[in-house]
Amino acid sequence: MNLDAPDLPDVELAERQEVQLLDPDGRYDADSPWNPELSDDTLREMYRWMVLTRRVDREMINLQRQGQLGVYPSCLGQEGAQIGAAFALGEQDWVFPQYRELGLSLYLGVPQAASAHLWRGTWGLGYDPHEFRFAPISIPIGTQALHATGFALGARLDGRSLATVACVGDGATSTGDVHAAMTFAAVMRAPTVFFIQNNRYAISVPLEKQTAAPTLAHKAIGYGMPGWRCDGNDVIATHAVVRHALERARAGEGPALVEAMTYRMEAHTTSDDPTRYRSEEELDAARLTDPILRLRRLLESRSALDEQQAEQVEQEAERMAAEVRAGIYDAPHGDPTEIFDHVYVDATGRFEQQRAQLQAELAGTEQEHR
Amino acid sequence: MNLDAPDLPDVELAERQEVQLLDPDGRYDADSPWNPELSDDTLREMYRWMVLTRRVDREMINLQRQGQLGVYPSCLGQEGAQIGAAFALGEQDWVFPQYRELGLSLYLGVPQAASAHLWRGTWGLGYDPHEFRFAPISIPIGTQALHATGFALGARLDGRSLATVACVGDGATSTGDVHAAMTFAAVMRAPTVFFIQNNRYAISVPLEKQTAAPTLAHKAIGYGMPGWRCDGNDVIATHAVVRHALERARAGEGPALVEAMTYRMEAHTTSDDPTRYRSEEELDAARLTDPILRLRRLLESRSALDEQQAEQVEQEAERMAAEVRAGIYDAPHGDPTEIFDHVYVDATGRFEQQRAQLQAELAGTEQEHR
Amino acid sequence: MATTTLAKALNTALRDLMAEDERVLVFGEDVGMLGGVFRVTDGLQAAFGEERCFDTPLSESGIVGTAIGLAMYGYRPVVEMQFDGFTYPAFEQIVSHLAKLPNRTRGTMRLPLTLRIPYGGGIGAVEHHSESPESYWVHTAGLTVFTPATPEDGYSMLREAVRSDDPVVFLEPKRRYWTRTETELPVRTEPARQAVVRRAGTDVSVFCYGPMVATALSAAEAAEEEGWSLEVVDLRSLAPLDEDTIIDSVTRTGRAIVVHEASRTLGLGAELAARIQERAFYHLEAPVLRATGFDTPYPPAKLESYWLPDEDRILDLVEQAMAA
Amino acid sequence: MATTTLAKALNTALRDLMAEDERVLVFGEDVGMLGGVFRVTDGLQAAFGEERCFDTPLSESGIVGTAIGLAMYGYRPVVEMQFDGFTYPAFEQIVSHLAKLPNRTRGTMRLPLTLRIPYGGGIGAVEHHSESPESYWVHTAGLTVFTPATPEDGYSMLREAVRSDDPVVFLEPKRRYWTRTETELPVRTEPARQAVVRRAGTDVSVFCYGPMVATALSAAEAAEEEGWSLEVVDLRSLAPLDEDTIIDSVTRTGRAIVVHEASRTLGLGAELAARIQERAFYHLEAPVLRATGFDTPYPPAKLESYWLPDEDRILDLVEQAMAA
Ligand SMILES: Cc1ncc(C[n+]2csc(CCOP(=O)(O)OP(=O)(O)O)c2C)c(N)n1
Ligand SMILES: Cc1ncc(C[n+]2csc(CCOP(=O)(O)OP(=O)(O)O)c2C)c(N)n1
Ligand SMILES: [Mg+2]
Ligand SMILES: [Mg+2]
Repeated sequence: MNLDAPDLPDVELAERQEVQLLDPDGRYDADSPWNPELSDDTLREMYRWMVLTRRVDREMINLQRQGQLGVYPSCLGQEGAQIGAAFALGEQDWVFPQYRELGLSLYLGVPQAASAHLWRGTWGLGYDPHEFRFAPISIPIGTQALHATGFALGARLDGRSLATVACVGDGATSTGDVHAAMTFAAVMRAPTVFFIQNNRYAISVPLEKQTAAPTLAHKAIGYGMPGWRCDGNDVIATHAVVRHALERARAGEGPALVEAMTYRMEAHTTSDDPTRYRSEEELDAARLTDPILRLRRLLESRSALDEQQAEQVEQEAERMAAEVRAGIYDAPHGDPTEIFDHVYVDATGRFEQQRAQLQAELAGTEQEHR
Repeated sequence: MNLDAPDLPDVELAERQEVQLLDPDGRYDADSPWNPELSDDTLREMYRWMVLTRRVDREMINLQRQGQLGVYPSCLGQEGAQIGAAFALGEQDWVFPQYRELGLSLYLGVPQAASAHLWRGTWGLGYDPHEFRFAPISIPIGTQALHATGFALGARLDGRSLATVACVGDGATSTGDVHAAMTFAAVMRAPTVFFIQNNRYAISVPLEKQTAAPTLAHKAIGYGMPGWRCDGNDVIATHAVVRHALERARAGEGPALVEAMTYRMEAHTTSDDPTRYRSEEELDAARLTDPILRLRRLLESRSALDEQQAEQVEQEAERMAAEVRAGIYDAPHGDPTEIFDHVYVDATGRFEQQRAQLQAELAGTEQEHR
Repeated sequence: MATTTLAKALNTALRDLMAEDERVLVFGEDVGMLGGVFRVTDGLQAAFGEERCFDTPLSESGIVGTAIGLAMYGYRPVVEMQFDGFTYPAFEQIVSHLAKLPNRTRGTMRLPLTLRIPYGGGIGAVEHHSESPESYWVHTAGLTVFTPATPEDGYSMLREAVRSDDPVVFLEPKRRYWTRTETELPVRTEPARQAVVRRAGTDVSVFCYGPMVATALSAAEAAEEEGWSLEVVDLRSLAPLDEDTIIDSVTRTGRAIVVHEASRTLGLGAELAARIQERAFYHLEAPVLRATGFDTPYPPAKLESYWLPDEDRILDLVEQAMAA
Repeated sequence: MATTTLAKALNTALRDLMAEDERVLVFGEDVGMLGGVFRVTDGLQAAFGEERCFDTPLSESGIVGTAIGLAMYGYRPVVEMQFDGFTYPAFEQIVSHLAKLPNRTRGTMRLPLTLRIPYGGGIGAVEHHSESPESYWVHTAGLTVFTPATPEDGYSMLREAVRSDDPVVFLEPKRRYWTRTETELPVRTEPARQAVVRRAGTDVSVFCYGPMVATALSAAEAAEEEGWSLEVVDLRSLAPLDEDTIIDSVTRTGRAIVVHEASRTLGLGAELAARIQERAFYHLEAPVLRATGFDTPYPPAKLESYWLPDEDRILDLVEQAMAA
């Protein structure tokens, strides 16, 4: 048989084109069919949220260095992707985060001083997810994608026009749960947007060891849903693509996948040592693609951000950082017996005996043994 | 933004073309680039193995009806896919079956009277998989695909020119393990061919409730490997495609996916009642695509199978069925204490005490309590 | 009086639950048109439509994870794992989320989800279809685990499970699906978290649940002929355990035997033995003994009767306990 | 004498194993260039190349399933689960295949696979990073489960695990990774399936393993001041259990306490209590007691010290046992 002939006609698809509206130098492509025609006010708001995100993110790192947090996974460099997606959210839409979504959580109003307690090592979900439409962060990789799918399916069955954003990392796409979530969502037409922040690494594992797929957006094909790829450091492109995907989903057209190409500028978490697996040169190259810088360039070229406005944003960011710090610094850890709260609605005697045991231990600590 | 413009340029790919060389009426497409140019002798051999498979399959169903087997998953209608793949195997290649691969196991010489004991409810793996290059059947769906991947990776690391065939069903493609297997195999260039027998159902769940993918072959794109679709009831097409995939794999070009379109003519297993979920009309239509009939037509049109030869095959099939029957019928179930064999190489006292307990129970059964 | 089976009672419970509460959804593999491989969901799709009872793609993690999302939204999903041995792909969703989320979210996200699992052996099934995984769930804090032994309890306890705001693993003893009793549904039995003395006795307390209750009861009958009086306690709820009923019984009899199909090591018998000797140390006249499956993988169907505890295995221990 | 840590001892063991036997492969998430998040595989890729030590995509089921395939081929894979709480996606491969295949295939397919899992709490980690899942593995027939408490045992027991033809779950007490001792590697300690008396005593036997051995030893020291003599037994192998050493100790002391971080219900303490009262019933002067984590999900890091058993919790039980 003629072995040369039939090989892979459409497998070797060209790299899925990356939607980009704003290039790293701040040049805007108004002719793109994706142009969302955002007002200067909106763009300035986007800028503002990105700056706030970056500042609070930095504060978290500071707090970790000062021993106030146990660990923290920075989103430095991913502000464009997150704020772009945030601005695409409808009023009913929910976000199901992985753990690196500070930008989205800030934007949705999640009280940081409450939620950052999770990184502090205290009860970190002391707010009602329903109030902020921000689901509990999910550390077991990929698992949250199924919750986003189920929740969206619930909304569809309930007749509500609501979509969910399932945030997953590039690494997460290898998990069975993300696979199941995309399979289920597509078959059941759950209004979910799978929002992949492709920051090139899963801890130390680079994308090329994670998958042989031409792009992560190509994965959408195998689930029977649309998949787009955008420059995740371009807040406008990310916004346009996610907004389109969410609108489709809310309109009953089913789920979609968005791959936002970005880069994790910080360590995986504050416990990680990235010098072991990536070079300074790579980081230098990534720095040139910064999402905030390019939007600022655009705004300035349009005279849409003057010194004073920029200064105001900086000040607000400082205030917000200070607030977060004040809310966390040396915050109490909670009453130890709270361990037993909320485990069961229908708790029984045995369980309460263990609470009593802890109470007795606490009471005894000062007196007994040593 | 212009919502019509950018939608899914290459997502809505045409149905992946189904490779077909021999149509249901026995017409052969010699011009296809996939034409493997098989000799009449080879085609007759294929015919022979398909007939043998069908006959032994029927015997298994009979044995089940007669209470000799507990349950049996028939491969009726899937002989073309299985024998096509079988003929593509190299001398070192291994098959990792799901549970419906009677044809492949027969072809590889697996002693049926030994292996069918599994369906009888006795030790069914009383043969050495290494001898027949046929891995243990795997009932937890999809799990075997990872074993096939690991085994193939082992061969590659060991420098042996050997590929594995991971048999999975259409339903299995939704499992996390098949997802992981394809991901791992593609990244690690494991010489594995993912051979999907798409028989349209996972028990009662039809393909359209299993996935929204345009075809299962499309899934290959998301893993970065080639994917082909063939008429699985066309033994020649299946052979050509699987052979090509295996040759690539053995040559170090990595894994591939083959979707063989077929149809499960029998119930899911002998315990299933398919009338609950599919119609007689659907079955009638499927009958017209029978893999054996069409090859017989081709052979006859080429005068490559005379009455006598056909008769010989039938007789051989009867003999084989009789042999299998003889090997299983009323076969002993084994010594109960064998339960404790082969659990550990390094078994300890406690474990041996339990064996002793069972021995004592067996000894006591006649005397004690009633 | 009508006669019913466990399978039918469960089916009726689901039907009644769905009729009463729109938020109850039933889904899993083959639960729709096929009605489940054991027919426990038979007719539900026809009665309530594809949006209330539907088939899913083949992924148990997908089923449980999606159900968690639906529960977060406000539904009360009742999902089926087709067999005990196929629950394992969902292990992460069950252990890392289902069991933990209410506590993690300080009660703001309750998960009123019922996970139905046909379990246990004795039906001559092929590999992976006869597992007794209850220890995995009982050890996992945050889960509630029920298992009925009778059609009446099947009906009543499933209703209680689905209506509970806690996630419940509902283990259905598959070999008792076809057990018939005379009963009129709906029926309301004792609260699910309560153990029930099925037969009173004075010599030895036999603790059992699910598939082994009938076995223990016939052992008790056989024992009577030998002059031994067994008290048979059906635990019903494996997590939490109704310790008071358990201790009360042992305190009266002074001897205890635990019966379960699961392997002995860290089977539920271990926990019962530990608790009984903790709380009734001075009442015990013999060690707590365990009639269980062996510490090997589940054997082929034709050998399962040697592996599974039966009346004889129980009676051997009764003899041992009485001799102590 | 050189000083070494548990992490370093494990690293050296892997290095020696890889040097001695080409069939030993090391893989998992971040085990290559990064050397593992705990650096247990540090330098192995540099020393042995990417074909012997490599990173995988993010799927624990993928890691274990691929390792099973490699073991079928003839390799001896040593795979790392990054944390205890991320082992669950691999549950099906572990329970349905790793534990069962040798028995199913009548010994024609042995799986000499070592599954390394850093486990337990006490390092102030965030959610899902401090689980004690040993009961899941110990209850699963077919698995062998080891856990070292010292650098010496880390080295010697890991070597024994990797060389065993049985699949071994190797639990590494992560809070003891950095414990220093003076020792020269290579070192050979007692056979892994043997429990070891770490401190002889006469009043109470304290059974412990992995992270809790050090805790039990300091409790024993504190107890001495109160006039109580504790015997501390390091179990080392959780499956199989070295019952003879255990029973021998209790027979001498008449009292037993089991210590583990895992939740109490169906934690290993349950099995120990059950076996001890089965075999040493008449020697017991007090019930077997359990100093364990509570039956709740693992709490946030800042509260873990209240959840985890510590010297005080052990001493409370010693007092109770002595008063019985
Ligand atoms: C199931 C599971 N396995 C392993 C881990 C350990 N782990 C934490 S983050 C991470 C990498 C995740 O990568 P990616 O999805 O790309 O997200 P990113 O951290 O880059 O945002 C890993 C392996 C985990 N949290 N969960
Ligand atoms: C993990 C798992 N879940 C559920 C089952 C029950 N089950 C047995 S066969 C089957 C359908 C498999 O469908 P497919 O992969 O298409 O193979 P086919 O039976 O059609 O050959 C299911 C759901 C199983 N064996 N394993
Ligand atoms: Mg990443
Ligand atoms: Mg199928």
